[in-house]
Amino acid sequence: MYRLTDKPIDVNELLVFVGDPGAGAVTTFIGTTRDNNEGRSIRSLDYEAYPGMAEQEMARLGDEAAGKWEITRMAIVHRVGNVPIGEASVVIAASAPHRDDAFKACRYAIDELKKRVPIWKKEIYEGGEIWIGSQTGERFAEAPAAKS
Amino acid sequence: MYRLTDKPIDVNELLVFVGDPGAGAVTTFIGTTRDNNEGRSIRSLDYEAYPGMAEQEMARLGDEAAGKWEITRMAIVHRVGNVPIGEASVVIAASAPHRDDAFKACRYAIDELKKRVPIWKKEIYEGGEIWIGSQTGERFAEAPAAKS
Amino acid sequence: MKVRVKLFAMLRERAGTADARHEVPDGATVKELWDKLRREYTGLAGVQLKLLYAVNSEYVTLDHELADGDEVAFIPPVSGG
Amino acid sequence: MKVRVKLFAMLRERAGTADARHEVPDGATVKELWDKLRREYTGLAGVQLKLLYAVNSEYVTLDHELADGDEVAFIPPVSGG
Repeated sequence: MYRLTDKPIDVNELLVFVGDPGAGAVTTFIGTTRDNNEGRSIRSLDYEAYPGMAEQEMARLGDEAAGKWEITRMAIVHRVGNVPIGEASVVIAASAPHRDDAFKACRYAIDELKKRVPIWKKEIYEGGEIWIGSQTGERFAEAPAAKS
Repeated sequence: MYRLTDKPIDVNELLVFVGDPGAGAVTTFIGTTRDNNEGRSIRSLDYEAYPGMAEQEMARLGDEAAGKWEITRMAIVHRVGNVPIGEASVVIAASAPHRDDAFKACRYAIDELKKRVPIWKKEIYEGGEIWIGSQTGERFAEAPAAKS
Repeated sequence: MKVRVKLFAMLRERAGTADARHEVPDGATVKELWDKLRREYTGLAGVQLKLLYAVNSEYVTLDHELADGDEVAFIPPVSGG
Repeated sequence: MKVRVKLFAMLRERAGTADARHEVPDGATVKELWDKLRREYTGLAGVQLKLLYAVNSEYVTLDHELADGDEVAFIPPVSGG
Protein backbone atom coordinates (compact mmCIF):
# COMPACT_ATOMS: atom_id res chain seq x y z
CA MET A 1 0.00 0.00 0.00
CA TYR A 2 1.71 3.14 -1.26
CA ARG A 3 -0.60 6.08 -1.28
CA LEU A 4 -1.07 9.85 -1.06
CA THR A 5 -4.08 11.23 0.77
CA ASP A 6 -5.48 14.63 1.59
CA LYS A 7 -7.34 13.23 4.63
CA PRO A 8 -5.99 12.37 8.08
CA ILE A 9 -4.06 9.10 7.87
CA ASP A 10 -5.63 6.11 9.59
CA VAL A 11 -2.78 4.18 11.23
CA ASN A 12 -5.04 1.19 11.81
CA GLU A 13 -5.62 0.81 8.11
CA LEU A 14 -1.88 0.34 7.60
CA LEU A 15 -1.63 -2.05 10.55
CA VAL A 16 -4.40 -4.20 9.13
CA PHE A 17 -2.73 -4.16 5.73
CA VAL A 18 0.67 -5.33 6.97
CA GLY A 19 -0.72 -7.81 9.51
CA ASP A 20 -0.04 -11.46 8.73
CA PRO A 21 -0.17 -14.70 10.72
CA GLY A 22 3.48 -15.33 9.83
CA ALA A 23 4.67 -11.91 10.96
CA GLY A 24 5.68 -11.66 14.61
CA ALA A 25 6.81 -8.04 14.46
CA VAL A 26 5.29 -4.84 13.13
CA THR A 27 7.09 -1.52 13.32
CA THR A 28 5.60 1.82 12.44
CA PHE A 29 7.01 5.27 11.97
CA ILE A 30 4.68 8.25 12.21
CA GLY A 31 5.96 11.68 11.24
CA THR A 32 3.89 14.44 12.82
CA THR A 33 3.81 18.19 12.47
CA ARG A 34 5.83 19.82 15.26
CA ASP A 35 4.94 23.19 16.69
CA ASN A 36 8.47 24.51 16.25
CA ASN A 37 11.45 24.23 13.91
CA GLU A 38 14.78 26.04 14.15
CA GLY A 39 13.27 28.60 16.48
CA ARG A 40 10.24 29.28 14.33
CA SER A 41 6.81 28.81 15.86
CA ILE A 42 4.92 26.64 13.35
CA ARG A 43 1.19 26.91 12.71
CA SER A 44 0.85 24.11 10.18
CA LEU A 45 2.59 22.44 7.27
CA ASP A 46 1.51 22.29 3.64
CA TYR A 47 2.61 19.26 1.67
CA GLU A 48 2.72 19.02 -2.11
CA ALA A 49 3.56 15.89 -4.06
CA TYR A 50 4.14 14.76 -7.63
CA PRO A 51 1.24 12.32 -7.85
CA GLY A 52 2.02 9.09 -9.63
CA MET A 53 5.75 9.42 -9.29
CA ALA A 54 5.56 9.85 -5.50
CA GLU A 55 3.65 6.58 -5.04
CA GLN A 56 5.93 4.85 -7.53
CA GLU A 57 9.04 5.94 -5.61
CA MET A 58 7.47 4.87 -2.30
CA ALA A 59 6.76 1.44 -3.80
CA ARG A 60 10.36 1.29 -4.98
CA LEU A 61 11.55 1.89 -1.41
CA GLY A 62 9.38 -1.00 -0.31
CA ASP A 63 10.88 -3.25 -3.00
CA GLU A 64 14.39 -2.22 -2.01
CA ALA A 65 13.67 -2.92 1.65
CA ALA A 66 12.27 -6.34 0.74
CA GLY A 67 15.53 -7.05 -1.08
CA LYS A 68 17.63 -6.13 1.94
CA TRP A 69 15.61 -7.65 4.79
CA GLU A 70 13.06 -10.39 5.27
CA ILE A 71 9.85 -8.42 5.47
CA THR A 72 6.31 -9.63 5.02
CA ARG A 73 4.58 -6.44 3.90
CA MET A 74 5.11 -2.71 3.90
CA ALA A 75 2.78 0.27 3.67
CA ILE A 76 3.58 3.96 3.23
CA VAL A 77 0.92 6.67 3.24
CA HIS A 78 1.86 10.34 2.90
CA ARG A 79 -0.53 13.17 3.43
CA VAL A 80 -0.75 16.16 1.09
CA GLY A 81 -2.31 19.58 1.63
CA ASN A 82 -2.51 21.32 4.97
CA VAL A 83 -1.50 19.26 8.02
CA PRO A 84 -2.30 20.82 11.42
CA ILE A 85 0.10 20.57 14.38
CA GLY A 86 0.21 17.11 15.92
CA GLU A 87 -1.31 15.31 12.93
CA ALA A 88 0.59 12.74 10.90
CA SER A 89 2.19 13.75 7.62
CA VAL A 90 3.51 10.28 6.92
CA VAL A 91 2.93 6.79 8.31
CA ILE A 92 5.09 3.79 7.47
CA ALA A 93 4.38 0.26 8.64
CA ALA A 94 6.49 -2.85 8.08
CA SER A 95 5.77 -6.41 9.17
CA ALA A 96 8.32 -9.21 9.36
CA PRO A 97 8.77 -12.59 10.99
CA HIS A 98 11.43 -11.04 13.27
CA ARG A 99 11.81 -7.60 14.77
CA ASP A 100 15.28 -6.71 13.54
CA ASP A 101 14.09 -6.82 9.92
CA ALA A 102 10.94 -4.84 10.70
CA PHE A 103 12.90 -2.09 12.46
CA LYS A 104 15.54 -1.81 9.75
CA ALA A 105 13.03 -1.77 6.89
CA CYS A 106 10.95 0.93 8.56
CA ARG A 107 13.99 3.08 9.25
CA TYR A 108 15.27 2.64 5.71
CA ALA A 109 11.93 3.65 4.24
CA ILE A 110 11.66 6.94 6.14
CA ASP A 111 15.32 7.84 5.61
CA GLU A 112 15.10 7.24 1.86
CA LEU A 113 11.66 8.79 1.53
CA LYS A 114 13.08 12.03 2.85
CA LYS A 115 15.85 11.95 0.27
CA ARG A 116 14.11 10.76 -2.85
CA VAL A 117 10.35 10.79 -2.96
CA PRO A 118 9.02 13.89 -4.78
CA ILE A 119 7.14 15.52 -1.93
CA TRP A 120 7.67 19.03 -0.59
CA LYS A 121 6.85 20.71 2.67
CA LYS A 122 6.07 24.35 3.27
CA GLU A 123 6.13 25.64 6.82
CA ILE A 124 3.44 28.12 7.74
CA TYR A 125 4.91 29.92 10.73
CA GLU A 126 4.19 33.05 12.72
CA GLY A 127 5.01 35.81 10.27
CA GLY A 128 5.57 33.95 7.04
CA GLU A 129 5.94 30.75 5.13
CA ILE A 130 8.92 28.90 3.77
CA TRP A 131 9.60 25.89 1.54
CA ILE A 132 11.85 23.36 3.21
CA GLY A 133 14.47 21.30 1.39
CA SER A 134 15.63 18.75 3.87
CA GLN A 135 18.28 17.31 1.56
CA THR A 136 20.39 20.37 2.10
CA GLY A 137 18.82 22.26 4.98
CA GLU A 138 18.48 25.13 2.47
CA ARG A 139 15.73 27.65 2.93
CA PHE A 140 14.15 28.43 -0.34
CA ALA A 141 12.44 31.63 0.69
CA GLU A 142 15.91 33.16 0.64
CA ALA A 143 16.62 32.23 -3.00
CA PRO A 144 17.67 35.38 -4.88
CA ALA A 145 15.03 37.08 -6.99
CA ALA A 146 15.18 36.89 -10.78
CA LYS A 147 17.75 39.29 -12.24
CA SER A 148 16.49 39.80 -15.77
CA MET B 1 1.91 4.41 30.46
CA TYR B 2 3.25 1.04 31.57
CA ARG B 3 0.51 -1.51 31.85
CA LEU B 4 -0.56 -5.14 31.71
CA THR B 5 -3.92 -6.01 30.21
CA ASP B 6 -5.92 -9.15 29.57
CA LYS B 7 -7.83 -7.45 26.73
CA PRO B 8 -6.72 -6.80 23.13
CA ILE B 9 -4.29 -3.88 23.12
CA ASP B 10 -5.56 -0.67 21.54
CA VAL B 11 -2.61 0.81 19.60
CA ASN B 12 -4.42 4.11 19.22
CA GLU B 13 -4.56 4.55 22.96
CA LEU B 14 -0.76 4.43 23.10
CA LEU B 15 -0.45 6.77 20.10
CA VAL B 16 -2.69 9.32 21.77
CA PHE B 17 -0.72 9.00 25.00
CA VAL B 18 2.69 9.63 23.41
CA GLY B 19 1.45 12.32 21.00
CA ASP B 20 2.78 15.80 21.69
CA PRO B 21 2.95 19.05 19.70
CA GLY B 22 6.72 19.10 20.21
CA ALA B 23 7.25 15.54 18.98
CA GLY B 24 7.84 15.16 15.25
CA ALA B 25 8.38 11.41 15.33
CA VAL B 26 6.52 8.48 16.82
CA THR B 27 7.75 4.91 16.47
CA THR B 28 5.86 1.83 17.52
CA PHE B 29 6.75 -1.79 17.89
CA ILE B 30 3.99 -4.37 17.89
CA GLY B 31 4.81 -7.96 18.76
CA THR B 32 2.18 -10.36 17.43
CA THR B 33 1.55 -14.05 17.82
CA ARG B 34 2.99 -15.96 14.87
CA ASP B 35 1.44 -19.14 13.55
CA ASN B 36 4.76 -21.00 13.66
CA ASN B 37 7.96 -21.20 15.66
CA GLU B 38 10.92 -23.52 15.12
CA GLY B 39 8.80 -25.79 12.98
CA ARG B 40 5.93 -26.01 15.46
CA SER B 41 2.49 -24.99 14.26
CA ILE B 42 1.25 -22.58 16.93
CA ARG B 43 -2.39 -22.27 17.95
CA SER B 44 -2.05 -19.46 20.47
CA LEU B 45 0.21 -18.10 23.18
CA ASP B 46 -0.46 -17.82 26.89
CA TYR B 47 1.30 -15.01 28.72
CA GLU B 48 1.82 -14.83 32.46
CA ALA B 49 3.33 -11.86 34.28
CA TYR B 50 4.43 -10.86 37.76
CA PRO B 51 1.99 -7.99 38.24
CA GLY B 52 3.44 -4.94 39.90
CA MET B 53 7.04 -5.85 39.19
CA ALA B 54 6.39 -6.21 35.45
CA GLU B 55 4.97 -2.68 35.16
CA GLN B 56 7.75 -1.35 37.38
CA GLU B 57 10.43 -2.92 35.16
CA MET B 58 8.72 -1.57 32.02
CA ALA B 59 8.71 1.92 33.56
CA ARG B 60 12.39 1.49 34.36
CA LEU B 61 13.11 0.73 30.70
CA GLY B 62 11.32 3.94 29.79
CA ASP B 63 13.40 5.91 32.29
CA GLU B 64 16.59 4.35 30.97
CA ALA B 65 15.62 5.17 27.40
CA ALA B 66 14.88 8.78 28.41
CA GLY B 67 18.38 8.95 29.89
CA LYS B 68 19.99 7.74 26.67
CA TRP B 69 17.95 9.56 24.03
CA GLU B 70 15.84 12.67 23.80
CA ILE B 71 12.35 11.24 23.94
CA THR B 72 9.10 12.98 24.74
CA ARG B 73 7.03 10.08 26.06
CA MET B 74 6.96 6.32 26.04
CA ALA B 75 4.23 3.75 26.53
CA ILE B 76 4.47 -0.02 26.92
CA VAL B 77 1.45 -2.29 27.21
CA HIS B 78 1.84 -6.06 27.48
CA ARG B 79 -1.01 -8.49 27.22
CA VAL B 80 -1.46 -11.41 29.60
CA GLY B 81 -3.60 -14.53 29.25
CA ASN B 82 -4.40 -16.19 25.96
CA VAL B 83 -3.38 -14.31 22.80
CA PRO B 84 -4.76 -15.70 19.53
CA ILE B 85 -2.65 -15.81 16.34
CA GLY B 86 -2.16 -12.40 14.75
CA GLU B 87 -3.07 -10.41 17.86
CA ALA B 88 -0.61 -8.17 19.67
CA SER B 89 1.14 -9.46 22.77
CA VAL B 90 3.06 -6.22 23.31
CA VAL B 91 2.88 -2.68 21.95
CA ILE B 92 5.56 -0.06 22.55
CA ALA B 93 5.29 3.56 21.41
CA ALA B 94 7.91 6.29 21.73
CA SER B 95 7.64 9.92 20.70
CA ALA B 96 10.56 12.28 20.22
CA PRO B 97 11.37 15.57 18.53
CA HIS B 98 13.49 13.63 16.01
CA ARG B 99 13.19 10.19 14.50
CA ASP B 100 16.58 8.77 15.39
CA ASP B 101 15.80 9.03 19.11
CA ALA B 102 12.33 7.57 18.65
CA PHE B 103 13.64 4.56 16.72
CA LYS B 104 16.47 3.85 19.16
CA ALA B 105 14.29 4.18 22.26
CA CYS B 106 11.65 1.85 20.84
CA ARG B 107 14.24 -0.74 19.86
CA TYR B 108 15.93 -0.53 23.25
CA ALA B 109 12.62 -1.01 25.04
CA ILE B 110 11.65 -4.20 23.23
CA ASP B 111 15.17 -5.67 23.38
CA GLU B 112 15.43 -5.08 27.13
CA LEU B 113 11.83 -6.08 27.83
CA LYS B 114 12.57 -9.50 26.38
CA LYS B 115 15.58 -9.85 28.67
CA ARG B 116 14.38 -8.43 31.94
CA VAL B 117 10.68 -7.88 32.44
CA PRO B 118 9.09 -10.74 34.42
CA ILE B 119 6.69 -12.05 31.79
CA TRP B 120 6.54 -15.60 30.45
CA LYS B 121 5.13 -17.11 27.30
CA LYS B 122 3.74 -20.56 26.82
CA GLU B 123 3.25 -21.82 23.30
CA ILE B 124 0.12 -23.84 22.69
CA TYR B 125 0.98 -25.84 19.57
CA GLU B 126 -0.41 -28.80 17.71
CA GLY B 127 0.20 -31.67 20.08
CA GLY B 128 1.39 -29.93 23.22
CA GLU B 129 2.43 -26.84 25.05
CA ILE B 130 5.78 -25.50 26.11
CA TRP B 131 7.15 -22.68 28.22
CA ILE B 132 9.58 -20.48 26.30
CA GLY B 133 12.66 -18.87 27.83
CA SER B 134 14.00 -16.50 25.23
CA GLN B 135 17.07 -15.59 27.29
CA THR B 136 18.57 -18.94 26.52
CA GLY B 137 16.45 -20.51 23.84
CA GLU B 138 15.91 -23.32 26.35
CA ARG B 139 12.76 -25.38 26.20
CA PHE B 140 11.42 -25.92 29.63
CA ALA B 141 9.13 -28.80 28.84
CA GLU B 142 12.30 -30.88 28.58
CA ALA B 143 13.48 -30.12 32.12
CA PRO B 144 14.23 -33.40 33.91
CA ALA B 145 11.63 -34.70 36.30
CA ALA B 146 12.20 -34.57 40.05
CA LYS B 147 14.52 -37.32 41.28
CA SER B 148 13.55 -37.64 44.94
CA MET C 1 7.67 18.41 -30.81
CA LYS C 2 5.62 19.10 -27.70
CA VAL C 3 6.39 18.14 -24.11
CA ARG C 4 4.49 18.59 -20.88
CA VAL C 5 6.28 20.45 -18.10
CA LYS C 6 5.52 19.85 -14.42
CA LEU C 7 6.74 22.30 -11.81
CA PHE C 8 6.49 21.83 -8.05
CA ALA C 9 6.71 23.70 -4.78
CA MET C 10 8.91 26.81 -5.00
CA LEU C 11 9.43 26.31 -8.74
CA ARG C 12 5.69 26.21 -9.28
CA GLU C 13 5.21 29.37 -7.27
CA ARG C 14 8.03 31.22 -9.01
CA ALA C 15 6.87 30.24 -12.48
CA GLY C 16 3.22 30.84 -11.65
CA THR C 17 2.28 27.51 -13.25
CA ALA C 18 2.23 23.86 -12.23
CA ASP C 19 1.67 22.30 -15.61
CA ALA C 20 2.31 23.65 -19.11
CA ARG C 21 2.93 22.43 -22.66
CA HIS C 22 6.04 23.59 -24.42
CA GLU C 23 7.33 23.27 -27.97
CA VAL C 24 10.97 22.16 -28.23
CA PRO C 25 13.13 21.20 -31.23
CA ASP C 26 13.50 17.51 -32.08
CA GLY C 27 16.28 15.96 -29.99
CA ALA C 28 16.20 18.71 -27.37
CA THR C 29 17.65 17.75 -23.98
CA VAL C 30 16.28 18.37 -20.51
CA LYS C 31 18.90 21.11 -20.15
CA GLU C 32 17.71 22.88 -23.28
CA LEU C 33 14.14 22.76 -22.03
CA TRP C 34 15.18 24.11 -18.63
CA ASP C 35 17.09 27.00 -20.29
CA LYS C 36 13.97 27.78 -22.31
CA LEU C 37 11.82 27.81 -19.19
CA ARG C 38 14.21 30.17 -17.43
CA ARG C 39 13.92 32.56 -20.35
CA GLU C 40 10.14 32.37 -20.49
CA TYR C 41 9.38 32.46 -16.75
CA THR C 42 11.38 35.31 -15.22
CA GLY C 43 10.70 33.92 -11.73
CA LEU C 44 12.78 30.85 -12.58
CA ALA C 45 15.78 32.81 -13.87
CA GLY C 46 17.27 33.38 -10.42
CA VAL C 47 16.70 29.87 -9.09
CA GLN C 48 19.91 28.53 -7.57
CA LEU C 49 18.54 25.21 -6.36
CA LYS C 50 20.09 21.86 -7.07
CA LEU C 51 17.31 20.24 -9.08
CA LEU C 52 16.52 16.70 -10.06
CA TYR C 53 14.83 15.88 -13.36
CA ALA C 54 12.31 13.20 -14.19
CA VAL C 55 10.97 12.18 -17.57
CA ASN C 56 7.77 10.15 -17.48
CA SER C 57 8.30 9.67 -13.74
CA GLU C 58 11.84 8.31 -13.94
CA TYR C 59 14.84 10.29 -12.79
CA VAL C 60 17.15 11.30 -15.67
CA THR C 61 20.20 13.52 -16.10
CA LEU C 62 20.26 16.95 -17.72
CA ASP C 63 21.60 15.61 -21.03
CA HIS C 64 18.66 13.21 -21.45
CA GLU C 65 17.06 13.63 -24.92
CA LEU C 66 13.36 14.30 -24.94
CA ALA C 67 10.75 12.66 -27.13
CA ASP C 68 7.42 14.00 -28.31
CA GLY C 69 4.76 13.80 -25.63
CA ASP C 70 7.21 13.37 -22.72
CA GLU C 71 6.20 14.56 -19.27
CA VAL C 72 9.18 16.43 -17.85
CA ALA C 73 9.27 17.22 -14.13
CA PHE C 74 11.64 19.68 -12.48
CA ILE C 75 12.12 18.53 -8.94
CA PRO C 76 13.51 20.89 -6.33
CA PRO C 77 15.09 19.39 -3.18
CA VAL C 78 12.46 17.18 -1.65
CA SER C 79 11.27 17.51 1.93
CA GLY C 80 8.62 14.88 2.51
CA GLY C 81 8.31 12.99 5.75
CA MET D 1 9.66 -15.16 60.49
CA LYS D 2 7.21 -15.48 57.62
CA VAL D 3 7.77 -14.63 53.96
CA ARG D 4 5.50 -14.76 50.97
CA VAL D 5 6.70 -16.86 48.04
CA LYS D 6 5.68 -16.13 44.44
CA LEU D 7 6.24 -18.74 41.74
CA PHE D 8 5.68 -18.21 38.02
CA ALA D 9 5.29 -20.06 34.76
CA MET D 10 6.99 -23.50 34.80
CA LEU D 11 7.94 -23.10 38.47
CA ARG D 12 4.34 -22.43 39.39
CA GLU D 13 3.18 -25.47 37.45
CA ARG D 14 5.84 -27.74 38.94
CA ALA D 15 5.19 -26.60 42.49
CA GLY D 16 1.43 -26.60 42.02
CA THR D 17 1.18 -23.20 43.69
CA ALA D 18 1.61 -19.58 42.64
CA ASP D 19 1.63 -17.95 46.03
CA ALA D 20 2.41 -19.40 49.46
CA ARG D 21 3.55 -18.31 52.91
CA HIS D 22 6.61 -19.97 54.39
CA GLU D 23 8.27 -19.87 57.77
CA VAL D 24 12.06 -19.35 57.66
CA PRO D 25 14.64 -18.78 60.41
CA ASP D 26 15.65 -15.19 61.18
CA GLY D 27 18.41 -14.09 58.81
CA ALA D 28 17.63 -16.76 56.22
CA THR D 29 18.87 -16.02 52.71
CA VAL D 30 17.09 -16.41 49.40
CA LYS D 31 19.19 -19.51 48.81
CA GLU D 32 18.07 -21.09 52.07
CA LEU D 33 14.46 -20.39 51.17
CA TRP D 34 14.94 -21.90 47.72
CA ASP D 35 16.51 -25.04 49.19
CA LYS D 36 13.53 -25.33 51.53
CA LEU D 37 11.09 -25.00 48.62
CA ARG D 38 12.90 -27.71 46.68
CA ARG D 39 12.55 -30.03 49.63
CA GLU D 40 8.88 -29.24 50.14
CA TYR D 41 7.73 -29.21 46.51
CA THR D 42 9.08 -32.31 44.81
CA GLY D 43 8.27 -30.83 41.40
CA LEU D 44 10.90 -28.15 42.01
CA ALA D 45 13.66 -30.55 42.99
CA GLY D 46 14.68 -31.31 39.42
CA VAL D 47 14.57 -27.76 38.13
CA GLN D 48 17.77 -26.94 36.27
CA LEU D 49 16.83 -23.44 35.17
CA LYS D 50 18.96 -20.37 35.70
CA LEU D 51 16.67 -18.36 37.94
CA LEU D 52 16.54 -14.74 38.97
CA TYR D 53 15.33 -13.70 42.41
CA ALA D 54 13.37 -10.64 43.46
CA VAL D 55 12.54 -9.44 46.94
CA ASN D 56 9.72 -6.92 47.16
CA SER D 57 9.93 -6.51 43.37
CA GLU D 58 13.65 -5.72 43.20
CA TYR D 59 16.17 -8.16 41.79
CA VAL D 60 18.57 -9.53 44.41
CA THR D 61 21.26 -12.21 44.57
CA LEU D 62 20.97 -15.62 46.21
CA ASP D 63 22.80 -14.48 49.35
CA HIS D 64 20.33 -11.67 50.05
CA GLU D 65 19.05 -11.85 53.66
CA LEU D 66 15.30 -11.95 54.05
CA ALA D 67 13.21 -9.92 56.47
CA ASP D 68 9.85 -10.73 58.01
CA GLY D 69 7.00 -10.10 55.58
CA ASP D 70 9.18 -10.03 52.45
CA GLU D 71 7.65 -11.05 49.14
CA VAL D 72 10.16 -13.34 47.44
CA ALA D 73 9.74 -14.12 43.75
CA PHE D 74 11.51 -16.94 41.91
CA ILE D 75 11.81 -15.85 38.32
CA PRO D 76 12.54 -18.38 35.58
CA PRO D 77 14.03 -17.13 32.29
CA VAL D 78 11.62 -14.50 31.00
CA SER D 79 10.04 -14.62 27.55
CA GLY D 80 7.81 -11.58 27.20
CA GLY D 81 7.47 -9.65 23.97
